[in-house]
Amino acid sequence: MAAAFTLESHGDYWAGRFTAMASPCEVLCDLDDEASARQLTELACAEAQRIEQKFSRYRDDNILYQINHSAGEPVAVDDETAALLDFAAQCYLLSDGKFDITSGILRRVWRFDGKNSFPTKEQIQALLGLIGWPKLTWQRPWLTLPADMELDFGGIGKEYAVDKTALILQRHTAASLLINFGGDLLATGPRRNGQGWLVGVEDPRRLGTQGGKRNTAKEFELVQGAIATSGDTQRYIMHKGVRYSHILNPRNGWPVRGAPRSVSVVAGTCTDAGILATLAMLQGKKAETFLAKQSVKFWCLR
Amino acid sequence: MLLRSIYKTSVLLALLALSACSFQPVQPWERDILAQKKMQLEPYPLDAALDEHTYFSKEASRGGAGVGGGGCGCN
Amino acid sequence: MQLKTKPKPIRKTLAMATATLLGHVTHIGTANAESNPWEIDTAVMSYQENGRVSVLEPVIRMREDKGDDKFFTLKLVVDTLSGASPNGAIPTNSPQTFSGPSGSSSYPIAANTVPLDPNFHDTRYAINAEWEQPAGDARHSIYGLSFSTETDYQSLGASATYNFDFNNKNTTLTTGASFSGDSVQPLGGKPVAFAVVPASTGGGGGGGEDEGGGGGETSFHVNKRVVDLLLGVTQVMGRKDLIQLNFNYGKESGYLNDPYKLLSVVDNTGALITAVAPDSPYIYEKRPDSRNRTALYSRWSHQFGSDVLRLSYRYYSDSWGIRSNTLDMHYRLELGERFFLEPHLRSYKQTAADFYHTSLLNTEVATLDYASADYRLADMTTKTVGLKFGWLVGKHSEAGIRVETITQQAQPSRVIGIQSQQDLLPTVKATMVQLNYRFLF
Amino acid sequence: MTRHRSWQPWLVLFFSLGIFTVAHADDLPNLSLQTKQGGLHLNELRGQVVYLDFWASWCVPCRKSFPWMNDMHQRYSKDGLKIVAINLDKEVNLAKQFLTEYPANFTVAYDPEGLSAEKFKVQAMPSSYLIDRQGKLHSTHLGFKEKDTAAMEAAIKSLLAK
Repeated sequence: MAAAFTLESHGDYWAGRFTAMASPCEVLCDLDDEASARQLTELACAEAQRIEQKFSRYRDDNILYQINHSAGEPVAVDDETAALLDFAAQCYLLSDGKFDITSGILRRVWRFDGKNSFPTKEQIQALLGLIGWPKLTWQRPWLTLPADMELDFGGIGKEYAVDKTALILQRHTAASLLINFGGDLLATGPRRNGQGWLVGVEDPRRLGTQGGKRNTAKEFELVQGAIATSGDTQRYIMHKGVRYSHILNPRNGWPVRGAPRSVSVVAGTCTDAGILATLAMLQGKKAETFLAKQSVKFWCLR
Repeated sequence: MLLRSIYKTSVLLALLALSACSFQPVQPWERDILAQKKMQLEPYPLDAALDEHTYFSKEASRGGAGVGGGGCGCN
Repeated sequence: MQLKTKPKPIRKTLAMATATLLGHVTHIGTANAESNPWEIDTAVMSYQENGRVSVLEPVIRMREDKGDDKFFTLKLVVDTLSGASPNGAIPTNSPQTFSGPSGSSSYPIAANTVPLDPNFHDTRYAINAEWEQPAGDARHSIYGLSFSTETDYQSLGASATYNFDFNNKNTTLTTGASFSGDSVQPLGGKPVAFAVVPASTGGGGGGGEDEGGGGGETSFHVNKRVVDLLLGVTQVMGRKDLIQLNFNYGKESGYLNDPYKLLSVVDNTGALITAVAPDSPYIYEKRPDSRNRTALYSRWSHQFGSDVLRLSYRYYSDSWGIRSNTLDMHYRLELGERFFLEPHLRSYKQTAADFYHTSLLNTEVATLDYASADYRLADMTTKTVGLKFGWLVGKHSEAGIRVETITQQAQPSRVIGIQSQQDLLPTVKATMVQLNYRFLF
Repeated sequence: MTRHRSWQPWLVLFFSLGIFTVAHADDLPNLSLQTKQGGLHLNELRGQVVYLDFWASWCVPCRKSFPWMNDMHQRYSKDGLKIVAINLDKEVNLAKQFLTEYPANFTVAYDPEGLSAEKFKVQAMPSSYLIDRQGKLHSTHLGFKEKDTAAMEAAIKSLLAK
């Protein structure tokens, strides 16, 4: 399928842009040759769309749909899905159950559109029975998901796509690349000028308020590694004057209290950075303490 | 005095050999407890070295646990 | 054994899980994100004797896991000593005056007080490096080098240990050897054995080698050699029992005197005499220039539930006539999964060296080959009572505090006449406090 | 399939001398093991190259072997390599805790009684046994040393190619 993307020269690098996973995506290639930049952007676009098609929960032709509509019957999954399931299991253990890919179902009652649609305790309680990684049976390659439960790779998908894309592109070029899928990004190494890529970390308090200016709180140079951000800048509920973040605790079904508005983490891979940012949000007030323990570079905006 | 030590050593070795009849050999996969740090003969080498140094400078005896280490004037 | 620590560091585990997810084919050395090759062990010990010396001793030990059972260990010690130490002379019912080791300063000692030389200030620096490597499937060897230096003493040593495992690793044979060459530079020159200590008013302590002269010799450099050989067996006695038996032979030769130790010369009433030389009743000590020693050492570790008992016993004897028995016990009492208490008891008893004399009769000076009044060569007991509190701070770090009291009681070799009015060898009480911190890095 | 083709395994064998004890062609004891996925019988794995590993949570080199086994599984499972890591911890919980830190993407079996280790006369921890597609023991390996991994991988590849 022909991918729709644009390619633009920025002097000493090329920027390929497209939309995937409902986010603006870009690939910055530190090279002069337009054909190479075009090929790399095509590859990136194809990989992003492949992952979106495979794991999007808005489609009815993919493995996720099969799983979520299996009505309690075992489904045989492919190796990539199996690896993601293994990884999700790992994250569940590492987070003491706070990171749970079965918790997406809570979206049925929590609508984070900034309005005051607030669920009742009974509504939440009813859903809690359908949440919990240990409730499903995962025996590679067989996954058995109890009826009415749902899996959602939304918490990992975009970051995973960034890492996967980077791996693919690096097989085709030695040039330095910056892959940015909706703010989750990865740089593959120093540029020809010996420097890194200049990256901005958003400040939610200034987002969209300053006309043509760049809405960034911090700019810094990323040579090699990834940054991912977890935040609730636009996704929250106001209820009786309290701002509820879209980060939900799968153990009680309620938004995490005291979480920062946004957390950005720098790590070796985008997946790592994304998981750490999400886990930090899930720590609520202890987000900074948690991240400090991980000895990673991070920004918390409250 | 050397003879006396050798005599004592042989008595202890004989005891060791005798007791060897009463112990069960431990299989390689049964060393979970023996592998713990606290079960080592010297789990805290710094404590042991500091003690050795203190008593070396306060008493007339030395040696036994191993070789190595350094000398000192120790007045 | 579920460790409930939060928030806990998960970054490395996560990185490994991600590497698996992304199918990173990484080189094994780098893939093992969890490896913490450095073990850093630090301690600072403070030792304080009542009215005598105090020691402050920080230590750092760094051990690197070089992979494939190879280890490199580096230990650095700084040992700062200050305070007063007995000079060997006996307390008397009248005041005494002594010259310091350099001869230029003198110090008075009140009546009925044990003479302590107040001039002990020294800092010792020691460095110790070890390399451990396998030598075939069931053997490994450890090589060590050590160096230490203080104002008047340097030591350079090397050691090698070989371990052979057999009987399914239930038995280990250990053989070891070490050698050290030490160099002593007594302050004020090497005193001539049995020479009369210059009177404090006499000024410089230097002088010639000639016996009739002063106490000092201008040669500032004397040597001492120490060789040790070790043979040991370690035996696994069961899942919870480990014992070791070592035999150690050592030979020291060269300058074995303590250049700062004196002997009091008395008449048969027990009073200091000045007949040897005017106004100085003190002579320098003299020890044999070699010493052969043997030690038989055994230890046992046993686990009770999760507690661990460690017992050790040593029998020691040497050619100076010293015999000693040492019994040492540690009991590690687990308090939950994060804390432990470890009481420590140690009991030591030695017999006096053949040439130990609390004081000398003037008639003996000419007839004795060797003599020393160093209380450490006396008939003596040491009792240690200690307690350690340990805290497993995290998965890779551990802290500890240890407090011990050490009581030493020596017996005079004989008490002559009026010496019975004195406490010739008062009990020495010391307190030791040690802080430990160990972490993986 | 004649002479000049058969040198390759011999070359591997030659390079791996000193690391591997090449086993007798005796029949291996069969094992029935408990895994998270249910029962596993060693003799049912015939047709695959089996890398049988004995490990425990307290064993330090075992920690280093897990990433390597993950790597081998990742690369060769599609060619018919089956890695079975038998845990010998007396408390299975300790093994599970280990696995959260050192995740395994291969099969892990549990034998708290150590019966399998006894049958295989395990000499050291970890120990591994490389078994060819015919169910014959190819080589035994004691401990886990980084420097031996290349030879072990070569042996696995040569058995997979048969």
